[in-house]
Amino acid sequence: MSIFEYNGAAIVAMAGKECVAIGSDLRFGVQFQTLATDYKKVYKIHDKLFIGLAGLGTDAQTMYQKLKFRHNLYKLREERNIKPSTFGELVSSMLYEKRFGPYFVSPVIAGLEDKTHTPYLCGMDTIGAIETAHDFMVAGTAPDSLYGMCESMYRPDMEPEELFETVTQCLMSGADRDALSGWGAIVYVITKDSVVARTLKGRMD
Amino acid sequence: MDEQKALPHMIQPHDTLRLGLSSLKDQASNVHPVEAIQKSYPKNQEDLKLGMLRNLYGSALPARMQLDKQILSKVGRLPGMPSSQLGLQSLTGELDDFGLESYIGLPEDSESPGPDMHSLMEAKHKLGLQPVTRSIL
Amino acid sequence: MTQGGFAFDLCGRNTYLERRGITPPRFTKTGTTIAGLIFKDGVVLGADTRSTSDTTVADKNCEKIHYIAPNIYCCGAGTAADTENVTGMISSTLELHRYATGRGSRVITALTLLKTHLFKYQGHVSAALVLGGVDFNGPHLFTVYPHGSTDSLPYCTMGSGSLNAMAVFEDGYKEDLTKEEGMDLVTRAIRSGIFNDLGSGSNVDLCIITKDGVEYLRNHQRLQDKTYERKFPVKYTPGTAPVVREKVFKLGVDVAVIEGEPEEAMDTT
Amino acid sequence: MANVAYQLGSSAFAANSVHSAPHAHPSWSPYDNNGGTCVAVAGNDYCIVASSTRLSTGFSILSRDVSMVLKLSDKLMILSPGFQADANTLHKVLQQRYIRYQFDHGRPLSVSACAQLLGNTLYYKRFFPYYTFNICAGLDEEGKGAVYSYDAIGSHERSGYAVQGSGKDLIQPVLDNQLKAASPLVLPPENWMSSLPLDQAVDLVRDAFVSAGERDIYTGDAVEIYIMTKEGTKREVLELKKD
Repeated sequence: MSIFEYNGAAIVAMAGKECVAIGSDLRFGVQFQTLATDYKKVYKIHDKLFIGLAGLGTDAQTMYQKLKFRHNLYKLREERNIKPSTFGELVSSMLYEKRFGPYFVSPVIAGLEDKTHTPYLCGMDTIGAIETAHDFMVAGTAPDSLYGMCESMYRPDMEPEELFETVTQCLMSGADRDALSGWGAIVYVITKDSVVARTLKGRMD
Repeated sequence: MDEQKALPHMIQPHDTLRLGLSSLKDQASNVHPVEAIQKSYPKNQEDLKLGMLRNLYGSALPARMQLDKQILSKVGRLPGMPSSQLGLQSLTGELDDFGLESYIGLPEDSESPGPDMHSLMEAKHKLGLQPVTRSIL
Repeated sequence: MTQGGFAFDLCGRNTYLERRGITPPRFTKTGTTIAGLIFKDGVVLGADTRSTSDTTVADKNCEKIHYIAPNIYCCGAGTAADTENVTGMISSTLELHRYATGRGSRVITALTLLKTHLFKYQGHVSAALVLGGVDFNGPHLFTVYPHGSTDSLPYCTMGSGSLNAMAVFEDGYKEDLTKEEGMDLVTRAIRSGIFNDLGSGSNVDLCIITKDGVEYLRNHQRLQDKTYERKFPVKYTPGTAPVVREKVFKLGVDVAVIEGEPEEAMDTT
Repeated sequence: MANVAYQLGSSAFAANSVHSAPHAHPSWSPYDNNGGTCVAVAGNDYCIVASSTRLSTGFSILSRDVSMVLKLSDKLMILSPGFQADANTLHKVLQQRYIRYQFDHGRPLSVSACAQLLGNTLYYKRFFPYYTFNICAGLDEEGKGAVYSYDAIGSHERSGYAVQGSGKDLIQPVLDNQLKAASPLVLPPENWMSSLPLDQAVDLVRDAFVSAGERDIYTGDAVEIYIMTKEGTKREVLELKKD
């Protein structure tokens, strides 16, 4: 059994027209037992930058705490919020530092560049190999299901509402076919002037 | 410097209160071959270089360089405070090196605070207390 | 003495997990077809743009030709994170070196730095590279293997599609190719890797280096697009998603900075 | 011995040897997975069957035009992705049983009977299975679509649609989401027949294969699609990406 299947996760991030959406399932479980159904795996770094952490729960939480620490350090030094692309590099070097004893986490980063509002999407493997994407990025215990859905449902330059519906469908249908993720979902839609967080009711099985 | 593959022997009683429970096995075995490489590489390279110099220019030059190295490594602030050690780095040529060590895993970026000054001073003067990094995570 | 470098604190836990039969996840590999050749007045490097995690395509358009110096580029195959970091580190070292010496970088310097670094890590850092560049000694082309061994060749290929590409090279390579012939040969070699090797795919990236400069043709050939567009595209009408709770965070405008003397700015009347 | 031969044949010095960890030599296995994906969708008056035509092993392509479909009659087909050596033998056996059934009973084999036959044939080799993941699809007596999907040793179930092969995970959720037939996971089980009109269902299948071709390295080259209706069976080929 792969270490990724210890806790289970499903994360999808998609880019639209000057907006970006990122969502995750809500299951917290250990192997095949579900313990909580309100455990979101998407964390906010700042208003225009979110990170989804799939993989081993303990490593994901440790990573988030370290990332928050480093972002605070960054804000103290630079007196501004970090740019999404720089944040990608920061996470990548943090993961590569543990190249031979890695964190079992595969992050998905979604953000809007502040001036130009262009969406920034990237994903990584457990040792920080960055893959930037202009369309969508997935992570979790059923990547193939999520890839299949996103590949079929994605269209370029979607408006925020349509982007939200598409990400929701991809996440829910993708997670339905995976025993280790699901139990509802939460989707954040980030535009230049607002962030909308919606909790969704999924199949609770 | 530290022992290579020497048998773990008790230098001084193990300070369980500060270092936690640990058996000798932990200290002896390197967790990953690359850790051994990373630890022993600088020393091996230096020995290699000094050996070459010894063959080329006789043993006086390497001896003097080692003397300079010891003197220059004494220069610097109290342990625990960052000191640039410009002299030492220019002698060993590390000043204009840019290796993995220059941007990955830098102590000033790490989340956990460094070891406390007291134990560092004791370690420097070999009074036995091992420095321990207090980890908040 | 900065004591940075790799951290191994999680190794104990990871080996403990592995002993209990929990397999660690695999790293993203670039299946890859990369190739390079020397022509009359320079070097042509080529690469495909597919990166795979096991048998699923992770990135359909990734960049495998990395910048090393204004006159040196390097194609990477193997573990994606390793090639990325190794080439990044070497290019920074060379840049510092250029500032110190005030001269252009030599390809042989990049090769020696790569070779020393990879040999130091005894193959644990798994990066297989094709290094190409032009310096005052003329064009150079090297391959670097993960354990630190290198070759100097007029033409070479690496990665899982290297056999397919090498077949095309063996058939078409001759001394003193013109730039167009060189570009065409490398493109055909990469294409044969893309079509016949499952680990390589998508587009062809080319990079032509001569003493006058570099032409980095990203997606020189976009080979195929999707062969079918849906006649009944899926349009989810707003409101199909079963929303339970919704929270909207209005983002305040950034703090307005008023220039000028404090007195003028503050209206205290 | 196919596996070992291919192992030696594949590029020894390539950066990543696929089958084995660097120092563990591959243990011999009688099986190999030649990749490829098959889909079947049943409608009220039609049945669509599609299968990709790429045959591969490890990281190389053996052929771009190999059919994984056994066309027993205009109203009955069997798809067998997986290990093609086993698939070929299985198809020979089924073809021969189909013909004998016709002589014995004076009428062609029906879909449900064929489904049972395939189940028995697979279970016959319970302890040295055919390494194929079959789909049996066709039109039943009332002309409605019928799709049965199998595991390697014959356990089968009738459903509104089925996906098997290397692109299974990629296509499965798309069909769940799109085919109005509720996903088989919904309780209580609703009418699992797809209510999509024929042209939309074919459009969906085509798009599903194009998307799978983007992400799965074993799906590509082309997909052959059979559309079975009362009027007869139409065959068409949709080209896919060749990389």
